[in-house]
Amino acid sequence: MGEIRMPSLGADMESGRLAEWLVAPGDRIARGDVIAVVETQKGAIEIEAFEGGTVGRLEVAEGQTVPVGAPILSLEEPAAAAAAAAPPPSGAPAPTPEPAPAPAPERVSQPTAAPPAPEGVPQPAVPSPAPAAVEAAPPSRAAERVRASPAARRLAQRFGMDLAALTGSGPEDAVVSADVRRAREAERQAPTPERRAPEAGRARGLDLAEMRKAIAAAMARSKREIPHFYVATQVDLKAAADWLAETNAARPPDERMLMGALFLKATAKALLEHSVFNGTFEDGSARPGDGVHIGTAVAIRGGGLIAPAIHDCDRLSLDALMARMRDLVARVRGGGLRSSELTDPTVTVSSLGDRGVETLFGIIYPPQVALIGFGRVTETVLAVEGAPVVRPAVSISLAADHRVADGHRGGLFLRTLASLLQEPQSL
Amino acid sequence: MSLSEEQIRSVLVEELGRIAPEVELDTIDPDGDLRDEMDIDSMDHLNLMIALHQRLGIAIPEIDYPKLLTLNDAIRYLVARS
Amino acid sequence: MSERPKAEETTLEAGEDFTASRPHLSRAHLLDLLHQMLRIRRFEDRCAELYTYEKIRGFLHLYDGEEAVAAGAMRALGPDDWVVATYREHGHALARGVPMPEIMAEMFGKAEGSSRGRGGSMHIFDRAHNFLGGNAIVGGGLPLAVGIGLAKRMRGEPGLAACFFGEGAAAEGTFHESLNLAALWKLPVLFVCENNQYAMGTALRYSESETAIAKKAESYRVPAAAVDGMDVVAVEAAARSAAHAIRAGGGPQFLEAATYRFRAHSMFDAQLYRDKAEVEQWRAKDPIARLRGWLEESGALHAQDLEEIDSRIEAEVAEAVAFAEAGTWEPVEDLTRFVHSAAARRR
Amino acid sequence: MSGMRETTYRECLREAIREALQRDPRVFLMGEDVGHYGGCYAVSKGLLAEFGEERIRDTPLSEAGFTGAGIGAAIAGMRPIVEIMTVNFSFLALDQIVNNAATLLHMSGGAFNVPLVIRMATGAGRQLAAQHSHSMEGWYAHIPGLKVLTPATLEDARGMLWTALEDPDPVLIFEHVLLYNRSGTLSPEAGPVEIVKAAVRREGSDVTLLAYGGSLFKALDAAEELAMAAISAEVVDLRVLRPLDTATIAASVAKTRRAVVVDEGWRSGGISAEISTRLMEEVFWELDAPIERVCGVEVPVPYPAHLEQASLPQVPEIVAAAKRTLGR
Repeated sequence: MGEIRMPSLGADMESGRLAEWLVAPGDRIARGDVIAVVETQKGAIEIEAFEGGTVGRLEVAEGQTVPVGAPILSLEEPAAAAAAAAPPPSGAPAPTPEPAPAPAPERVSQPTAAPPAPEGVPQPAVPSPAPAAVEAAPPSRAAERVRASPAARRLAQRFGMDLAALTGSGPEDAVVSADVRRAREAERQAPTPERRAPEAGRARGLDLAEMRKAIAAAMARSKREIPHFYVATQVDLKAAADWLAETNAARPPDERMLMGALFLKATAKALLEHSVFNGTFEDGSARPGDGVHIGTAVAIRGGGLIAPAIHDCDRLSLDALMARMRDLVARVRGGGLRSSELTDPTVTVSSLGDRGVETLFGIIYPPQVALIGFGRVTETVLAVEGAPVVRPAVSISLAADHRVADGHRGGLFLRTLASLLQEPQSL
Repeated sequence: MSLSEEQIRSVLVEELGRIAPEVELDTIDPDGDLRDEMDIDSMDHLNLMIALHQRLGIAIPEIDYPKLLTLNDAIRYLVARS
Repeated sequence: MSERPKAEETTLEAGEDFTASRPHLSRAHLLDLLHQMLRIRRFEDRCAELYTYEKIRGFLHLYDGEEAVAAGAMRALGPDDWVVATYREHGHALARGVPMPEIMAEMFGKAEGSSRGRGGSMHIFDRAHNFLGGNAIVGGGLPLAVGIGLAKRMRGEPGLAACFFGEGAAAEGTFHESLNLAALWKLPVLFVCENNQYAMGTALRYSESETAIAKKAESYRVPAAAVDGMDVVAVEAAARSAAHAIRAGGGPQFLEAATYRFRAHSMFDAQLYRDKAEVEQWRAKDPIARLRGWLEESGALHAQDLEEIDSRIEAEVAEAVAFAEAGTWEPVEDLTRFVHSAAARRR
Repeated sequence: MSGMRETTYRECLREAIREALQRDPRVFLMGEDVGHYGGCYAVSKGLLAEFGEERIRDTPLSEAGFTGAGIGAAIAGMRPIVEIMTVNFSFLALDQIVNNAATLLHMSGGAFNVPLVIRMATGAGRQLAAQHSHSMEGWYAHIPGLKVLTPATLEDARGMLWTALEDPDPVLIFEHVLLYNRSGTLSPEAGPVEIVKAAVRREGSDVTLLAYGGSLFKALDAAEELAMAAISAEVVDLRVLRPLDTATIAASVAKTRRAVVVDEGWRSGGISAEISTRLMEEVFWELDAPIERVCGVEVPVPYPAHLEQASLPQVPEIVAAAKRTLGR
């Protein structure tokens, strides 16, 4: 028997309130299924199962707050065991020689609502999958079986939509591009959210006051512990802006891209080259990131800020990246973030956007070691081949932890980033 | 297809409301820059353009974006293009 | 690109009138014929050697033994005339005046070759000398010569098209189609059949019901003559006579030159199809030895003349090899450059 | 439009030849029965009297000989138009076309180009059986060094020849036998046309029908029928089989997301296979359905009318294929 515990979704998360169960006892769940919504200081977050099985007991009632690490759900029959050979005969050794783990997690500081599993009953150890394996997991076979045209697949990826959820109208009931567009239109035509009074100051699932507290704690810790250094440079964006304008001119609005997608992709690629800035620093030692997962700062209407991760930015196409950004912004503002998005950013990118300031000096989000800030894109006088010309330009800054790197390395990183932005077609 | 100014205004107001639900639309200056009036960022703006395209059938090229900066400008532009 | 050494100018500027109906057998003229044949022989010898060093690849068909045909016939051609040859065409190109360094560079596949290395041994082309190749399809060149003759006639231009081919071509349809067309339209075409007795390894008697090729030509009403292809003077005389008739507006003419190749068909040929004795028999008729002996007997050739010719040729061949060695490879980016004229003319 | 006049495909071809003979003294027409007989398909009727035997040159039945002579004459300064009676006979000249016309420029390192035009009839539909009815233009489209044109409209019949004669390299023009009698109106100003681009003959949004030569009109008829079923078909006339105008073809299919290739030639190894593969290479991610092909049945074209028709692409098959791409 296995169990699922209240996950840690960030260094600053201590506990979570279980807002809603999305599964019930007896349900079969697979790895990656969303099982519950947990409200945290950062908002409502969907919790994924990292192992499969049949839901046994819900250990926590809706509305209850439990600390990180507390069991919230028990599994009756782990998928791994079920998938193995026939159950061993009575009296035979358990499939794995390890003794059963202590049923109650050490970190639990108060009893949970439900009793722990009875002691003394041998339980097969359920290997918990490594996070990397989760990330690399291939799409489920069901998803592969979706019959969809190439055009529909591309469009669905661009829109961040799930093909399996669509009904096909094409040859042999294949999902075709028109089906994707129709579905997206229907999604958009969903009833307008209730107009909220401005004084409510609270988007669905978010407690802005709580969030402000969390930001305060994290930033105070950062300034206290991390010896920051800052470097910044101005980057000519003519090539990127021209390319973007040309690309977008040929596309309908729903397929257009924002400059932000180029910034993210260029940053991801530059981080591959300067990996020292992509990772964490804890307990006196630096640990490289297990991928380039960029925490993307998204402002919340009415105040507040959240930086969920877009995973493997370096491996996503610009279109895919754009779809993730769009999806992320929609979910931050409408609620519904997933747990893995908050747990593992390896670096943060913050952009104050087209209405913002020229240069941004960020504060690193611990235990990360760097934050890259993009200012506003402005028309700037630059010297090009010895003559002054007016060009779109952006000021890019790096705030980094001096314990892992120095200013020289920071400068090299910015130079790489700047040169990547000169060849937008290769991003 | 030709749409009345009223139809266009109502679609525009509805979509703006979807993007910034907390803003009282009757309180904003119809000749002020919408981005300031409603605290709209580039993603919000893109979503607005997508919505206008899908609901009104008007694809607004990027180079025309400066012609839709205020509520009144946007209505004028859309009426002319519908 | 290395600078090309100055080409040996030979036949075309020998100071004689190519349109004369008979050769003028001065000592200088005969020494010149000897020089030309020796030049071809030494060139081919060097090619055989370079092939073993892998400097030259592909099919290499050598002209040893047949030198008298090209050297003699070419004396009847002027600058307005065109030449269409076969894949055994080094001798024709040399006798026509195509610079030896460019021919050698072509063998090496270098960009400085006469066909920029695109053709190799079987496809020497030179626009400046109206030399339309090296055609590796037996009988493939005959219709082209007919077309050139047709163009000349329609344009009212002087000159003729000389077409060299082997006796194997007589079995191809194009041979008959071309003779018929040229005769029907009275075109200025000189057909020169180099009958070296073997179509690759098949002797003429195994492939033709009528082995006298000249007779076939006559059946198309093309005036034909058979000539000893191992006698350069006889070839020149026959070619002059035929060319003269063509220039006079009499339509095509046909020459069949009996000859023999001393070396194998190509470099990879065990020569199972012919006796060593037969080869020796023909070697005894070597056109070079024959002319030399004749010149020596008549006291027209001195040891020092021969030395002088030899050293000139040696230097020319050495220079050609050096030029080819120093040549460059066409960049791979230019791979498709000569498929369409627009791209070919670029840069 | 005012001033339009009634004419036929055959007359357009003849006018084009006449114009070329008048404009350029280097041009001459050569082939079997082009002179005294007036052309097997009567294209050159009357031209002998007008231009004389030198320039309207009857040849013996020697396809290799006179095609090769055309190549030689082109190299030596003429602009020959060689007429080969039908594509099946061109195989007798295949060696000259492929081994000489297409290769000389390359083999000579750019020294000798071949400004030759070869015209020939192609296609089935006149009960001429298996040695006079095949569509082999796709074979020629395989050969680098050649250009392959397939005029379908009166404008192209009138306008492609001169542009082809101006080309420095060999150009093959394929005239579908069923088009010669096709009549229509043409502007008196109609003249030379470009020979590099495909043309959209009918705009549509749901599926692209790709056709050329004699099949173009079947595709247009199919589009008409599809319109009754509320399917908007775009019809692209390929016009040039080599070099294929991939950009125009791909742009149309990227728009409609579906394609039906119509080709009278056989399916196996045919030009339709090439087009289909180009679409895979260029617009795979734009496709909403597998590419459909409507081709000649893999049999030598038979003599009896009912079998001959059964062996050729027909409108109902094109309509059905188009509907399949829409899941209907």
